[in-house]
Amino acid sequence: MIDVLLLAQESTGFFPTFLQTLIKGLALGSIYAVMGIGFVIVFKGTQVLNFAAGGIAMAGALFMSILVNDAGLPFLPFSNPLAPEIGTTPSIPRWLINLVLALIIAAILGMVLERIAIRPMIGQPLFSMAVITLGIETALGPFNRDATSLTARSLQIPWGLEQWEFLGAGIPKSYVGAMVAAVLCFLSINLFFRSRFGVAMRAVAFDQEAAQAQGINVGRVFSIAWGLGAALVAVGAIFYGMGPFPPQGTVSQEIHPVLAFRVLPVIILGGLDSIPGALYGGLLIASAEVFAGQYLAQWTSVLGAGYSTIVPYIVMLIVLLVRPYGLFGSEEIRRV
Amino acid sequence: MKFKRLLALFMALGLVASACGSSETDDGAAGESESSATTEATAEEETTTTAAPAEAEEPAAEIATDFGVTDDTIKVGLNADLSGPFASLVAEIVEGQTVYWEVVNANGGIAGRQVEMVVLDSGYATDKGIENYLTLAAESDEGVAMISENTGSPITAAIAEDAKDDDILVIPLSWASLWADPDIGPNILEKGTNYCIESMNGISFLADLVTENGDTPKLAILSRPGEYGADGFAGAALAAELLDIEVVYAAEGEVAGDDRTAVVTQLVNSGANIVWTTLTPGETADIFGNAVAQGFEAQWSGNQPSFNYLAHLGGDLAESFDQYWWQSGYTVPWNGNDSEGMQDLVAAFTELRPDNNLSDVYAIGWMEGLMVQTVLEQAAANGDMTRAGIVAASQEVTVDFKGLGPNQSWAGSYNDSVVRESYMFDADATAFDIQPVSSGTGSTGLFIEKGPFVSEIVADYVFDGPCI
Amino acid sequence: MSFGRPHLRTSYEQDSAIFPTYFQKGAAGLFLIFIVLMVLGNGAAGWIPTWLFGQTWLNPLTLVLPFAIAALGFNILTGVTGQVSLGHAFFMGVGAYSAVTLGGKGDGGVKACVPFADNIGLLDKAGECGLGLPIWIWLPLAGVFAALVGILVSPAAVKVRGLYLAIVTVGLVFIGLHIARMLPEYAGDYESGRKWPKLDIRIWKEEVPFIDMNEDGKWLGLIYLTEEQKQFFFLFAILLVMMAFAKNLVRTRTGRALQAIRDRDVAAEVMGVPEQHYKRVGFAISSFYAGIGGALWASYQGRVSPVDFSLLLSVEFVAILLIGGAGTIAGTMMGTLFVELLPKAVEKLTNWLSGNLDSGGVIGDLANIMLTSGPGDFGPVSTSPTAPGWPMSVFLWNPVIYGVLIVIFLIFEPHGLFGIWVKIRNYWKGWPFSY
Amino acid sequence: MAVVTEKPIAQSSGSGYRTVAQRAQEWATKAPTQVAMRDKELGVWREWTWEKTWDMVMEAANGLLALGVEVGDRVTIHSEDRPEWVIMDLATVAVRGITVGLYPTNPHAEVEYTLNDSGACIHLAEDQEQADKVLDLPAAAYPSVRKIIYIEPRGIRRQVDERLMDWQDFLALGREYRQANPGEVEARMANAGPDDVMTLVYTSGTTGPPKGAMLNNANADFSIEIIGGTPERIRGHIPNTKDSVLTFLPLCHVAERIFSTWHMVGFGVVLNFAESIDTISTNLREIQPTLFFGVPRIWEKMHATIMIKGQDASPFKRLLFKPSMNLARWIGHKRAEAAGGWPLTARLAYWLGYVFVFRAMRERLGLGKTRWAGTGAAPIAPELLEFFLGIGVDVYELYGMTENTAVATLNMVGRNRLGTVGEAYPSIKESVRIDTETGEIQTKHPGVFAGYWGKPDKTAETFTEDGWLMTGDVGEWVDDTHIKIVDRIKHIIITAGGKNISPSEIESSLKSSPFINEAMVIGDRRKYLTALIAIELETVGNWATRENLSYTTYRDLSEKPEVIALIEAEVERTNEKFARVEGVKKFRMIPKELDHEDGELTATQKLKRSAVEDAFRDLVEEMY
Repeated sequence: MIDVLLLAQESTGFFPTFLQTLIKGLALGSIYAVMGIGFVIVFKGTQVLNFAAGGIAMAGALFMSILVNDAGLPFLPFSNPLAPEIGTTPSIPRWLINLVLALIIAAILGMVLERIAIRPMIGQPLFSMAVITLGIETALGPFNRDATSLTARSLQIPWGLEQWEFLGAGIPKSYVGAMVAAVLCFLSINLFFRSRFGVAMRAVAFDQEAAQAQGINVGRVFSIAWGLGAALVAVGAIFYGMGPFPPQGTVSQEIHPVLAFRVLPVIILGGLDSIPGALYGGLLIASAEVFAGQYLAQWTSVLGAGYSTIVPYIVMLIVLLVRPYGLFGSEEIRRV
Repeated sequence: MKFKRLLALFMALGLVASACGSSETDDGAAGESESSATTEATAEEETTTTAAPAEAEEPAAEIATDFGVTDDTIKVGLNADLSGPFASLVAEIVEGQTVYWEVVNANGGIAGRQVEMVVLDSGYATDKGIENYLTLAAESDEGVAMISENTGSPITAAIAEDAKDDDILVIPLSWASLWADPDIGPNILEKGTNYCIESMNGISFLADLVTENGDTPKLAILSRPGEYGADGFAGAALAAELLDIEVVYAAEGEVAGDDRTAVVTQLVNSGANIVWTTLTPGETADIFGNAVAQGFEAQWSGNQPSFNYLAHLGGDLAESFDQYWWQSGYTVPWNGNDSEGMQDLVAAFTELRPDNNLSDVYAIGWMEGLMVQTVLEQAAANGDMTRAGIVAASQEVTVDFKGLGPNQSWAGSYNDSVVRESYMFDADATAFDIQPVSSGTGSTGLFIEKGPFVSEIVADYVFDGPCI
Repeated sequence: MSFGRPHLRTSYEQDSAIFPTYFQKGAAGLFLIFIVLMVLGNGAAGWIPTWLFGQTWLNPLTLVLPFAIAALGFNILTGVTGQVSLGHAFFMGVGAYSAVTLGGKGDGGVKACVPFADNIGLLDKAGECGLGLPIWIWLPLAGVFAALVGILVSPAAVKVRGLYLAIVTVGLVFIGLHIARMLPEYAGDYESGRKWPKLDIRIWKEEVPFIDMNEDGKWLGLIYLTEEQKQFFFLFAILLVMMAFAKNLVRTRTGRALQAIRDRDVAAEVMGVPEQHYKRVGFAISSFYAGIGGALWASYQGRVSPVDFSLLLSVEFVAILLIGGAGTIAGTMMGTLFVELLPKAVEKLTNWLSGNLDSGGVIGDLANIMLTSGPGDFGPVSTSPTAPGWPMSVFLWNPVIYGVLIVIFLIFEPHGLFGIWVKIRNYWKGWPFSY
Repeated sequence: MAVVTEKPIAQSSGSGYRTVAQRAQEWATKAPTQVAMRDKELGVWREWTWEKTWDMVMEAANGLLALGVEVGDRVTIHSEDRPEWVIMDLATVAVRGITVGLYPTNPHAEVEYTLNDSGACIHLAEDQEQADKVLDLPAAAYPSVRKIIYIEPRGIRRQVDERLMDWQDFLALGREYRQANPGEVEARMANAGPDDVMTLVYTSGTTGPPKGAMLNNANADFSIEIIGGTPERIRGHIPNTKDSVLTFLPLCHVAERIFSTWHMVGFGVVLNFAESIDTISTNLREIQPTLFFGVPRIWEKMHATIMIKGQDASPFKRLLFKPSMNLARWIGHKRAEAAGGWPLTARLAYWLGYVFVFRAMRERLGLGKTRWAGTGAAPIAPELLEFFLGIGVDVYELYGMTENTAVATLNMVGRNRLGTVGEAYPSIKESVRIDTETGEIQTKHPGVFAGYWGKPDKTAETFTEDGWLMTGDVGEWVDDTHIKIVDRIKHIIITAGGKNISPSEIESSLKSSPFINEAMVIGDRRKYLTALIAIELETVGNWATRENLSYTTYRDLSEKPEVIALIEAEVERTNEKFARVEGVKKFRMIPKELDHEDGELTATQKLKRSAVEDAFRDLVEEMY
C-alpha cells in the first residue's frame, strides 16, 4: 500500500490528490445518501423496496432538463414561464426554481405510480410489491430512453465545470453543490419527521393497522412517502448529472438508469429503514469506491478493469457477514 | 443548442408517412412515388436506372430465386437494435436505409422488383438477435433474401456460423476487423474501414500533429473490454510499434464499470500528449472531462463510436472538445462535402423527411442501401438471386459510395479488399447546430480536416486477417 | 374401491403422489402428447396446422426450456425455501462457463486454464481454455460446479434474510460480471462472448457424434426430425427429468424441511430443523438447477456473453415465479412460458395491428387509434421503426407493454397464473356451490 | 309377563342364532383380507381388515376375561364412534357380557346414573374428558366399576386412580391371557344362547330417568335378518361387502348400531368412522357411502347447507342454482306422487338436472353413490324428503324403537309414501297393529325386547295384556298399508277448544325451514297454539351477514327485529299448510342454543318438552 501512495504523491503531490479524492468521495457519498434516503422513505412508509427508483430518478432528471431547455412543457397546455431563454445558461436562482419544479413533477410521478400500482397491493407479500416496481422500471425505461435518444439532454448547470482551487486541489463547484443538496435534504427530512405527517409516517411504518385505527390516513402517508422518495432520487440523479461526474452535465442514457442499483449497497449497509444509516452508508460506500479507484489504480491488472465499481458490493458483503441487518438497520424481532 | 424537438410530445413533430417495417412498403412507396419523381431524384439514380429498365421489362422468371425474392418484391432483413443501448444511433441508420429504398422503389426498384424491408428489433441482446436471425433466415415465405444490417459485433459473431451454413449474405453494422476471419466466411460482408485501420490512421495523424509542434509523441491508449475495444487497441498498439511511439499508458480493456477514477488518475499521471480512445461516448465524456478538469492537455482522438457530436458538442464539455478533440471516421458528415452521394442523400431527406433533424449517421444507412443495391443488381445480372447467388455476386462487385466514403470491393484476398482510407474531422462547437433537414442550415459541428487518407503505416501493412 | 372416490386416501403415498388423481395423470399424458404433436407438426408432418405451430414459435419455445430448468431451481430456493435471491443469473453463469470450459474448444492450451495467472503476472497467456469433453461430462459438472459455488457463498447468504438477501445476491451478480471480465480465457470476449459446445451426445471426443443434434435427419434411425425439433426434444427430455427431481424433492425429508423454513423459519428451528444447514442445501440445489439451465441455454444459443448474465436475467426469474405462482412446479412452468413468450406475443400483436392499419372494421379502427403513420395523427405508436421521439416506435412500446402487463397481472392476480388455475379448479371443484 | 312369548321365530334367517361376535368371527375366517372398517388417522383412512379386527376383538375379549368379566357382566362404553367401540362391543358379546353404550355428550350426572343403574364392572372411556366424568367423583360413587380403560392416553395421569388402564395395556393383557388360556373365549362364545342379553340400550327418556332396554342375541339376530335382509328395502340387492357406511351417529343408539355395527357383521358392509361431528361433510365426500342413515336433523342440516351454499355461490352458479332447485322440487313432487318411482317426465327432467347440478351436488354432499338412504327416530317434514327425492337421493322413512330393536315399519322401494313411516316388514306382516281405541301403534315379533334392566314394573307397563309392545306413538293407517305417525301420545295437545292437535307435525314443518333449528309448539289447554323457536345459528348468521346485519351473540341475533320478521315469514308459511286451529298464533325466540348438558335436549338431541317449558316459562306466559 505504501508504495502506491508514494507513487501518487510523486506526480501531483500527496495532499492535493488526497483532498481531491476526499471531496469527490464526499460528493458522491452525498448523492448516494440522498438517493438512499429516497429508498428508505419509501421502504419505511410502504414496506416496498423501490426497484423503480432508477426509472423515476432518470425521469426526474429529464423533467429538469425539459424545464431548463424547452419553454413548452409536455402534456401541459401552457409553457414554463421560468424557463431560461433558449440557448442561454440560466442564472442560479432561476435554475434552482426550475429544480424545485422538476422535483415537484417527479414527486407527482411517484404519487401517481403509488396510487396506480402500489396501493392496490397493500397487504401483499414484499416480493410481489418489489416485482411490481420492477415492472414499473421496465415500463418507464423506454420513455426515458426515447426522450434522450434524439440528443443528449443538457441540465444547463449554471456553474458548468467551474472549480475552486483550494490548497492545490481543484474542487468542482458541482461537488460542493451535491454536498449542500444532501445536507439540505437530510435536514428537511429530519424536520419532516418531526412534523405531524412525519409522525404519522413513523406510526404507519411501525404498524399499519394500529395507525389506521388511530385515525391516520394511511393512504396519504403512502402517497407522501412515494412523492418524497421520488423527489429525493430525482435530486440525486440531477446532481449526479453534473460536471465532473460521468454524465458531464447531461442526462445520460448510459449512466442514469443504473445509478439506482449502485445505491442498493448503501441502503443495505445503512439498514433498509434507517435514514442516518443511508447517510453514513452513502458516505462510506462512496469513499470506499473513490479511494479504491484512486489509490489502487496501480493494481488494475490484478484487480481487473473497473474494480472500483464492485467495491461497494464487497464492502456490503463484509459488513453483512458481521451485522446481518446493516450498520444501522433495526434488527427484526423474529416471532414464531 | 437547440432542443426544440425533444420530448415535445404533442407538438407532434411527426414524421412523414414512412413504410412500416414489415408489410407496408408498397403503400408507402406508392404514396411517395409521384411526389418523389422529381428531377433530382431520378437524375441522381443513374446507375440504378441504367440497369433497372432493361430488367424490368423482361419477365422475372428467368432469374433463379429461392427465399425472399418473388416476381415483384425483394425482402431485405434488418436485425437492428431499436430499443437497446444503441437505439438512437441505429434508428437513424435504419432511417437512412429506409429513405434510400423509398427512392429506389420510386424509380422502379431492383430488377423490376420493389425492395421491402423487414425490420426486427434485437435490443442489442444476443438471444433476441439470434432469434431474429432465425426468423429472417427462415427457409420459408417469412425469410429474406439477405440481411442488410445486423447491429453489433456480439450478435454478428453469434450468427456468423449459422449464416455461413445458410449461405445468406449479412452486412454487419460493426467495424471490427473480426469479419476477415476465413472461418466466418465471405457472406459476412465487412463494410467500411475497420477499427484497427482507423486507429492506425488516427494515431499517425495525431503523431504528425504533435511532431509538428515540436514535441515527442507520448501515447496513451484507452479501450473498453470487448472486441470493439480490443480491435481498436490492437490497431493503436500496432501503430505505436510501427511509428515507434512510446506508449506511456495502455489501458487495454480497463475502461469498465461506472467509476473511472482509476483510469483518469493513471492517464493524468502518465504525461501522455496523444490519447487514443476506443470507448463509448459516455466513457469518453467522463474520462475526457475529468482529465481536462485536472489540467491534462493532450491531442485526443478515438474510434468513431467514441464520439457523439450530440452528447459531446451539445454538453458542457463542448469547448474542451473543440479544443482538444479530433474526430476520426469513415463516412462524410452531413453536408460535409459536395460529392454526388452527399447531394443525393441531402436531397432525398429534404424531399422525404423534411422534419427530421440532420444527422451524420443517415449516410451509413444510405451506404448500406448502396451496397445492397449494387450486390443485388449484380446477382440479377447473373440471373441468380438465390441467397447463394447473392453471396456470390457480392464477391464480384465494387461499390461506388459516390463520395460518401471510400469505395469498397470484396474481391481477392483480404489484404487486397480491405478499406484503408479514413477521415479526420475537426470538432467545432460553435458550428454545432442541429436543425431540421428542411431548413437547409445547421451542422453537426464536424468538418473534414483530412481525408480520405491512408497513413503510411497502413498503406504498407499487410493484412492477412483480423488484428485481434 | 377408491375409484370414483377421489378424496378417499388410504395411504400417504396417494396423498403425495406426483399426479394424485386420475385426472391429473390423464392431463399430464395429454400434455406430453400435445407437445410431441405440436413439435412434430412443425413442418415434418403436414397434418398439423402450421399456422398454429409454425417455425416462428418453435425456436422461442425451445429457448423457454433451459429457462424452465433454471426457474425450477429458483422455485426451490424462493418458492419452496422462501429465500428470495437475485443472484440466479450468477449461478447460471457459473454453469454456463463450467460447460464451456469443460466442453468447449480451447485454443489456448492447458496454460490458458490457469485462472488469474496473467493478472498477477505469473503466466503470459493467450487464447481460450476449453477441454472439449462430451456432454455427459460437462452438463452434470456444470450443475455441480454451480452448486459448489453456491455452497461457497452460502455463509453470507444464510445469515441474512428477506430483502437483505435479495440485495446481497445482487452484489453477487455484479461481482460475477467483474470476474468474467477478468477471465476472458474462460468467458471469452466481454461483449461477444465465445462459442459454446454443441448439444450433441458424444461418447468421447470422436468426430461423428453418437447422437446428432445439429443436423436434420433420422434420429437413432427411427424418426425423421429437423435440427430444431431434435434440440427441442433433447432439452425437453432434460427438463422432464429435472422436473421429476424437483417434484420428488418436495416430497422428501429435505423438501419438507425447506418448506418448514419458508413457512416459519424460527418455528422450523425450534422443531429441530437445522435452519442454516437446510438453507445451504436449498441454495446448493437451486444453484445446481441454475447451472444446468445456464449451460443448456448458452449451448443452445451457441454463443453468449458475460453481460447476458446480468441482473435483468435474475429479475426475470423473480417475475417468472410471481407470475407463475410460487412453490409449485406447474406454476413455475406456466410462469416461464408466460414471461419468456410474452415479449414475442406483444411483438406479434403490435405487428398484427400495424398490418391491419388499412383493413377497416373494428381492428382497423383500433389500429388507427393506436398507430401514428404521419403528422396530425395522434396515435401513441409510431408505425415507423426508426422514429425517435414521440410517438414512440413499436419496438420501444414492447417493453412498456411488458412492464405494464406485469404490474397489471400482479395487481389483479397476486397469486400468479397458478392462482388463476387454482381459481378455475376450485370453481369446478365447488360446483354447483362456491365453497 | 316381561318376556315376549313367541320365540324363537326368525323364519327369514333360517340359519339359527348367531351372536354378532360369531358373525364377526365368520367374516374373519371367510374373508380375512376384506376391509371391515376404516378410520381416519393423521389425515389418512386407515383400513382394518376382518382378520385384524377379529384379532383385536379376541385380544379385548381375553382382556375382559383377564379382568374377570363373567357372563352377564356389564361393560360400559363411553366414547365417540371409533373402531375401539366396535371392538369392545364385539369382545363383550364374545365373552357373553352386556355392552352398555353411553352418549359422548352425557354429562356427569347421567354417566353416574347409567353406570350405577347398569352396575357396570368395566368402563371404557375414550379420553381424559370422558374418564374425568367418572374420576371426578370418589371411587365409592361407582361401587361396581373395577376398571376404567381409556383409549387416548393424552392428559391422563395413571397414578390418579388405580382403576385406570391403558387400552394398549388392556390388549397386551388380553394377549397374555390368551396365551395362557387358549380357547377360553371360543368356549364362552359357543355357549352363548339366544336369551343372553347382549346389550342395554338406555332410552333417552324425554320423560323420567333413562331406562336400560335389554336386547338379547335373539333380538339382534332378528333385527339383522329382518332389516338387513329385506330385499324390498334397498334398490338393487341387500347390503353386501361392496357397500360402505359412514358412522357418525352415536353407536349407543339402536338405529346407528343396526345400520353400522350390525350391518357390518351381518353383511360385511364397510364401516367408516367419521373423525368428529364437525367433519361429517368432509368425511361424507371422501367416503361417498352407498348406504346412509341419518336422523331428520341431519337431513335438515344438509338441506340448509345446500340452500346457503347455493345462495352464496358466484352469480353464474346462482343463476343455475335457483331453477335447478325448483326443478328438484318438481321432480320430487312427481316422484312422491308415484310413490318414489320414476315417471317418465321426472326421469327426463332429472337427467337434465343431473348433468348440470345434481350429480355434482350429490357428490359434494357425499351422496353421489348412495343407493339407499334412510331416516327415522324423529318426525321429518315430507317436503324435505320430496326435495331429496328430486335430486335423486331416495330417502326412506323407517319406524322402530329401542324396545322392538327398531323393527316396526318401513318404506320400501317403489312404495315410498312420504309422510308415512311405511308398512310392516313383508316377512312379518302381522307384527304391527294400531289400537283402535287409543290409536297407539303396537308391535309383536321376536325383535321385541326382553325388558328394562332392573325395572320389571316399567317393563310390564310397556306391554299390553296380550303381549304387544306399546310404542307410545299414535298412528293412523293410510291406504290400509302405510302407517302415519300422529305423535307421541303424551305430546298430543288438546286445546282449550277441545281440539286434538299433534304438535310434532307442525314442528317438523317449521323445522324444515333452513332458519329454524328447533321448534316447540305449545297449546295444551290453552286458547290457541304458540311456539318457541330456536334459530339455526349458521344459516341465520349467514343471512344476517348478507343483509349487512351485525350481531354479536346467539341471543343478540335471535332478538334482532329483522330476524324475528324472517322467522315470522317462515311461521306464516307453515300456518298456510294447516287448518286454522292448527295455526301458530304467536311465537317467541329461544334466547339460547339448546343443549344436552343444560337438560333441554336428550342425548339424541330430542327436545325435553317439560324442561324447555320450565326454562322459558316466562316467554310462554307472555304469549297468553
